[in-house]
Amino acid sequence: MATRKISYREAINEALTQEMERDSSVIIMGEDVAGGAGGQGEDDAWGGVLGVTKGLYGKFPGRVLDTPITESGYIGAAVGAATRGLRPVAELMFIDFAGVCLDQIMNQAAKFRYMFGGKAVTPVTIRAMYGGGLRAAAQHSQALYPLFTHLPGLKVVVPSSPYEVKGLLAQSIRDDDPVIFFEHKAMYDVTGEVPQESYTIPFGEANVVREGDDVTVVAIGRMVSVAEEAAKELEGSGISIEIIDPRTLSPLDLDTILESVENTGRLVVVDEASPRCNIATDISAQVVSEAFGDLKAPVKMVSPPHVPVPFAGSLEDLYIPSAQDIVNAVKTVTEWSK
Amino acid sequence: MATRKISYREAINEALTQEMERDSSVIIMGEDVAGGAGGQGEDDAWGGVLGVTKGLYGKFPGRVLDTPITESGYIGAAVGAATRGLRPVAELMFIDFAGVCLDQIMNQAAKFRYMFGGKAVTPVTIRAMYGGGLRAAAQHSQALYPLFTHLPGLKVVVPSSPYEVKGLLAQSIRDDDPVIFFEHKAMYDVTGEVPQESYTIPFGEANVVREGDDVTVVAIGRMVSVAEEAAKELEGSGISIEIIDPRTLSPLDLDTILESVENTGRLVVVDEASPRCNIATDISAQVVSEAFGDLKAPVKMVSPPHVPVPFAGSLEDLYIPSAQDIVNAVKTVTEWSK
Amino acid sequence: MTQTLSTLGSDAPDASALSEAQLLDVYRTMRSIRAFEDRVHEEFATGEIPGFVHLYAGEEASATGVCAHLDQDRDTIASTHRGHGHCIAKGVDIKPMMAEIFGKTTGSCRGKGGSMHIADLSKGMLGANGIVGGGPPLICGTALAAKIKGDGGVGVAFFGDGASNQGTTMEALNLASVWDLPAFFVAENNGYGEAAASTWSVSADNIADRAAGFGMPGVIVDGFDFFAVYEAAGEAIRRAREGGGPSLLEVKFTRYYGHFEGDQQTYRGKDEVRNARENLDCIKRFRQGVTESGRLTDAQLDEVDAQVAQLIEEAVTEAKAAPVPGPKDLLTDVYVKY
Amino acid sequence: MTQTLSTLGSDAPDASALSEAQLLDVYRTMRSIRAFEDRVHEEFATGEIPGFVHLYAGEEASATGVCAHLDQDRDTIASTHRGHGHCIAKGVDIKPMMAEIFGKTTGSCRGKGGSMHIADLSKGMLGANGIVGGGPPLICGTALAAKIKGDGGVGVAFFGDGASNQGTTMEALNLASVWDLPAFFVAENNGYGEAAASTWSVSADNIADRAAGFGMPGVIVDGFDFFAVYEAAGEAIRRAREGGGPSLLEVKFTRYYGHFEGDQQTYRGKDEVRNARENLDCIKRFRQGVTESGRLTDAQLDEVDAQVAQLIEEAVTEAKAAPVPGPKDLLTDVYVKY
Ligand SMILES: Cc1ncc(C[n+]2csc(CCOP(=O)(O)OP(=O)(O)O)c2C)c(N)n1
Ligand SMILES: Cc1ncc(C[n+]2csc(CCOP(=O)(O)OP(=O)(O)O)c2C)c(N)n1
Ligand SMILES: [Mg+2]
Ligand SMILES: [Mg+2]
Repeated sequence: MATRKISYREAINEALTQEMERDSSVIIMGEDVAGGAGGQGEDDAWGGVLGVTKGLYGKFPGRVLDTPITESGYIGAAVGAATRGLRPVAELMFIDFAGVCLDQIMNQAAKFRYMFGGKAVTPVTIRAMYGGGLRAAAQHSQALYPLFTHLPGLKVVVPSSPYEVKGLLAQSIRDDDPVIFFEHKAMYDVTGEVPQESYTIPFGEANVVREGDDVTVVAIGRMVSVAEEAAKELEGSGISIEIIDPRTLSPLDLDTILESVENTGRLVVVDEASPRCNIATDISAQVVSEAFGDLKAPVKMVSPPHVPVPFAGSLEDLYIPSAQDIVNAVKTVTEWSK
Repeated sequence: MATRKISYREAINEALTQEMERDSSVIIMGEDVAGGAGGQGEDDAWGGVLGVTKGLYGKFPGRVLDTPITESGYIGAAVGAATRGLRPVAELMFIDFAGVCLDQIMNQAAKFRYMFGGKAVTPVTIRAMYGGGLRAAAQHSQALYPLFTHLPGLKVVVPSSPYEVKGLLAQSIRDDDPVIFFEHKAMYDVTGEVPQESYTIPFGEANVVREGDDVTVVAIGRMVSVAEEAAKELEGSGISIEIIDPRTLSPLDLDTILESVENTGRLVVVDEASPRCNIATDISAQVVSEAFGDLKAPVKMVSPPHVPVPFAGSLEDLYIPSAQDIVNAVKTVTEWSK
Repeated sequence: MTQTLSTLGSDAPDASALSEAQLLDVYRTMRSIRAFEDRVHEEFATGEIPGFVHLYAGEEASATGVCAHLDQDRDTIASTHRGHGHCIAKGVDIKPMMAEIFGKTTGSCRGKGGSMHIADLSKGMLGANGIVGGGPPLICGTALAAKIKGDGGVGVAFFGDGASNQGTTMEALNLASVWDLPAFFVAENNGYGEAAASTWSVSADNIADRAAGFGMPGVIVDGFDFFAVYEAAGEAIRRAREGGGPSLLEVKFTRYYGHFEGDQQTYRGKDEVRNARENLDCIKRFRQGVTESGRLTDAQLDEVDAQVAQLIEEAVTEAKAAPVPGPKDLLTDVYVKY
Repeated sequence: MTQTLSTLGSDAPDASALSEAQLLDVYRTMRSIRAFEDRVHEEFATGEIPGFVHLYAGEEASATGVCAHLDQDRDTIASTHRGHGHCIAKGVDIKPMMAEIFGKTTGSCRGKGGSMHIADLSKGMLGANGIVGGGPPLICGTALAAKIKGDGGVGVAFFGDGASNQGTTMEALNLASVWDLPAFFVAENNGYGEAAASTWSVSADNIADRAAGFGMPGVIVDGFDFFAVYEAAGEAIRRAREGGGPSLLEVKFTRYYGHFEGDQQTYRGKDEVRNARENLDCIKRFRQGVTESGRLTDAQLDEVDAQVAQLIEEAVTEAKAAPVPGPKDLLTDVYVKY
């Protein structure tokens, strides 16, 4: 497929557009996703708070719905509509706002199929911004995907580039299970090669972003590019790392990680989420349980400290895992001996 | 201290009574904790849905408050009151209901101190029932403490016996940070020796429930007693396990676990929570990171499968980790060789 | 904007136009619900039914009067923890319902849901719900789906007086109004939320008084009077189908049993239930009305009673004899594909 | 129950009784807010202020008119993302506020909170809040604490038109009424929640129309008129202090800047803001009123302007010069003790 350089934001918009074109049951809802309703000014003034859905309102009349500030209301509505034949894509502006609507995700969408004995299908996609870097402070900077990964019945997707975000979003919308889709708020302007045509990236298939022999580095979402920086820095020391992007945290492609660890014997997991019960601990524990014999060194986790995300740039920069943190962890495991 | 046998339920009631006696700033709120307001019948008819707070309403006039069904409202009120000099103990009937009030816990109570630069103190305790075994089905049986352990700013307490529940609840109420206190709903009638006098159990100090040499078994909440059953079964095979009850998941006393693993070289973690990003993975990963050199075998996790909690007893019994599951895991790690 | 029925005028559907067959159907539905609940009450007392069970006896006219206007295909209802009556009135089969309550593979949800989660999407029944206030947002979604598909379908949310204070319910009222949805909100005010009186927990004189704040009509009916419910609901549902937007109906009555099975009900006035059963009962009143007016005979009604009694007897016998779910059922029905 | 001011009768506090010093205080507060916001607007444009910033310019009469009745000790306010005005009106020091917005150690929250989380518990200011609807439940708690302590304190929740549709807000209204709390809810209807018009998102004609459904008085005032706000708020706060329970006040006006800094505001009517600034502005109107009636002179007011201008200038200069937080600040202030 021919590609051209577009931004992460444009890639999302394109996936939404193409899915809405191919399937009339796809609808979009969220705060100001249709531009802001009821004002005296222009239509489609906003496209969600960061402009991601801009232009869709005009293209798909009646299928792009603004909502009041009522996350329980409209996330619940998206879930309900999904049980009745629509494929809603609901934008939960910041994943931090899950605090006011978690029930509809955790106890309704995630559990319908099991509670109802396999007789429900709930193809809802919830898009949300996550992560630090914009000085958005403690209530607008969390990663929180560990909470959703913990909950059976949900699928959790964390795309790491414009290419990934387009293909994974298309798959999320076509997928028949409830999907929580994490977009990193500091990546909307990141550009990359993306095919114009529609494509999907299957769930549960990790991507080996970079091959290497000494250490397996699993990185989530925006951390993939930070790991790539670290890989370059490490070239100087003659250490080659294999970078794996799981793409989806639930389901998780453990096999690809295990295969890599079989080869490298060392694992570092890089996760922007708070350190307790996060994806780094989850993957570490699973790998240790399955492949202890392959490991030549402890598994190290690179995560922020157990504190809320600070506002001041000087602190936030320290908070977010850096390439240097990854380099240090990689060196710890390569230099490790009993 | 002289003890006598009382139930887990009575131990909680006693802790509440004693704390309310010693500190007039302690108040209690929750649905029907005062017995049910406004009816034509008897006062103090209920004491919360399972009778735990029964009798307090009469003893502490004006300090035991029924609430409407409004978890965001009253959990938020408890948090707000805590910032203004009270020590509210709010009963969130089932921890599953966190879905409708998580924001007040996650984004308000947990973050005030950090966001406000250390200038807030929020001594709120949220008591909630967790766990399976009562055929209460998917929306009333979750463990969910991993979600709260993930969140910086919260303390997470999971008592494993009548003695533990009394001392840990007293500490929770006196503690100056927000505490989420997990009571296992299948344990209210479990009895044990409990001192009459008031006492506290400090946070962050794990309890070595049983000493042993071959395998360290860390078990959470009700799983402690299941691990004790397993220990007895294992006696026959000549395997001795050391059982550690962390008591508090946040803060976590990793040192006690590490010391034990240094001795045994083997670790099994037993957790009733869903398996992804749970406490079992968290403790496993931390131990591997810190004490890889001590380990003679993989760390194994005993958790339920990644499915919602089923209703039918035949399924729920399979779902909840059993003594046999622990025995199997212990044997796997003792028999393990590369 | 709150109205009592008499002010509805000539738009109201005419209960006197119900045919003989329709009246018999109505009676069969109400009698089935009563017989079902009375029998579950007995079976629970013998210890054969697991979990939490909430009975609808006394409230039959509400589910029946509302669902009499609904199609199984295009119309969806969301129910509550007290869901058996709504299920039966919406046409869910009684034998699988009973089997579900017993946790058997022949149950509506194959034993995975239980009383609190009986559902049948094929009948437009989106489930009982263990979360108070869980249903109303979902119904905004099913109503939205109907509106977008243009099939004339309506979404109906049943919820209790307790649930009327839950933010999720109030958000749904606002959202339905803002989106101008074909939705209908039925507040079943049975006087209590658990042990708390609705006169205490609802800060307005009537739940229906809140309708004005959401720009929709609010009507109050005597919930012991099938015909009153039938007409008020018919009017609201007709309006919704025709694009006239949502409404709120408050149905006032009393529940005959405890909040859940096992409740001692000491919070209630001594004669509350006896008085209702003797003097207000919806089935007695219906029977008296239709026989006195000569629309149905006692013989016809007795025959229905006998048929219902037999059906319930068979349902229980078959439920008891049915197999419980086995190990492989534990892991199925979580995802469509994982 | 919705009233306009004229119907309040003689109970209302008399704005004409404000002393010269009090009037100057009021003016200083409004002018300080305006100058603060105008300056933050400029500084943001130069790129010196990180994160999300929401300005209160145009709405000064609300914070000022309400807080004029409040004590710093016993009365608590909860604010919103648009919190600078409430902070200043409640007496939070301007220099630390400015420093906080710049993310400096001299900030109110030592740079950890930023614009969205400025708080000063010592002044009874429980924080700006990044979560729409986060504050009202908290205020039920501070009001409860005041009620239990019996100190005559009042809790005041400010929230926007958008927030009025959030379940948390509506739950708080009900809870305050059920508990008969000394609480006051101030709905600041500035016409928009982000880009969505309040005429669209609020399903009633007025937010105050919802008060009746929560059994409390609802009053509407012209938010450009300081004296109108002052009198209506005074009446409600007096009632709350005297045990008369909660009330809801809707303050109607327009915001002068975008939703957040950077907003192009194309959703607004062309002359909306210009018209308000020219013809409705609360500061102009106040100034005109007090000078025309001879209560204050232009010279007095000009002097205040000059003092305020200098204070803001100093605040910015000092904020810019202040140090940013360093590595050891990252890990402090999470818990009182961990
Ligand atoms: C969110 C949530 N809070 C509390 C409960 C516990 N609970 C179950 S039913 C009930 C009472 C509901 O009262 P109402 O809405 O009046 O319905 P009714 O039981 O009277 O039919 C409560 C508090 C729950 N299931 N979910
Ligand atoms: C729970 C939640 N949902 C959405 C947002 C994003 N958001 C921030 S401010 C805002 C608009 C709030 O409108 P309103 O309450 O009218 O206050 P105003 O901005 O007009 O002062 C929105 C949607 C949020 N911060 N929190
Ligand atoms: Mg009720
Ligand atoms: Mg607004």
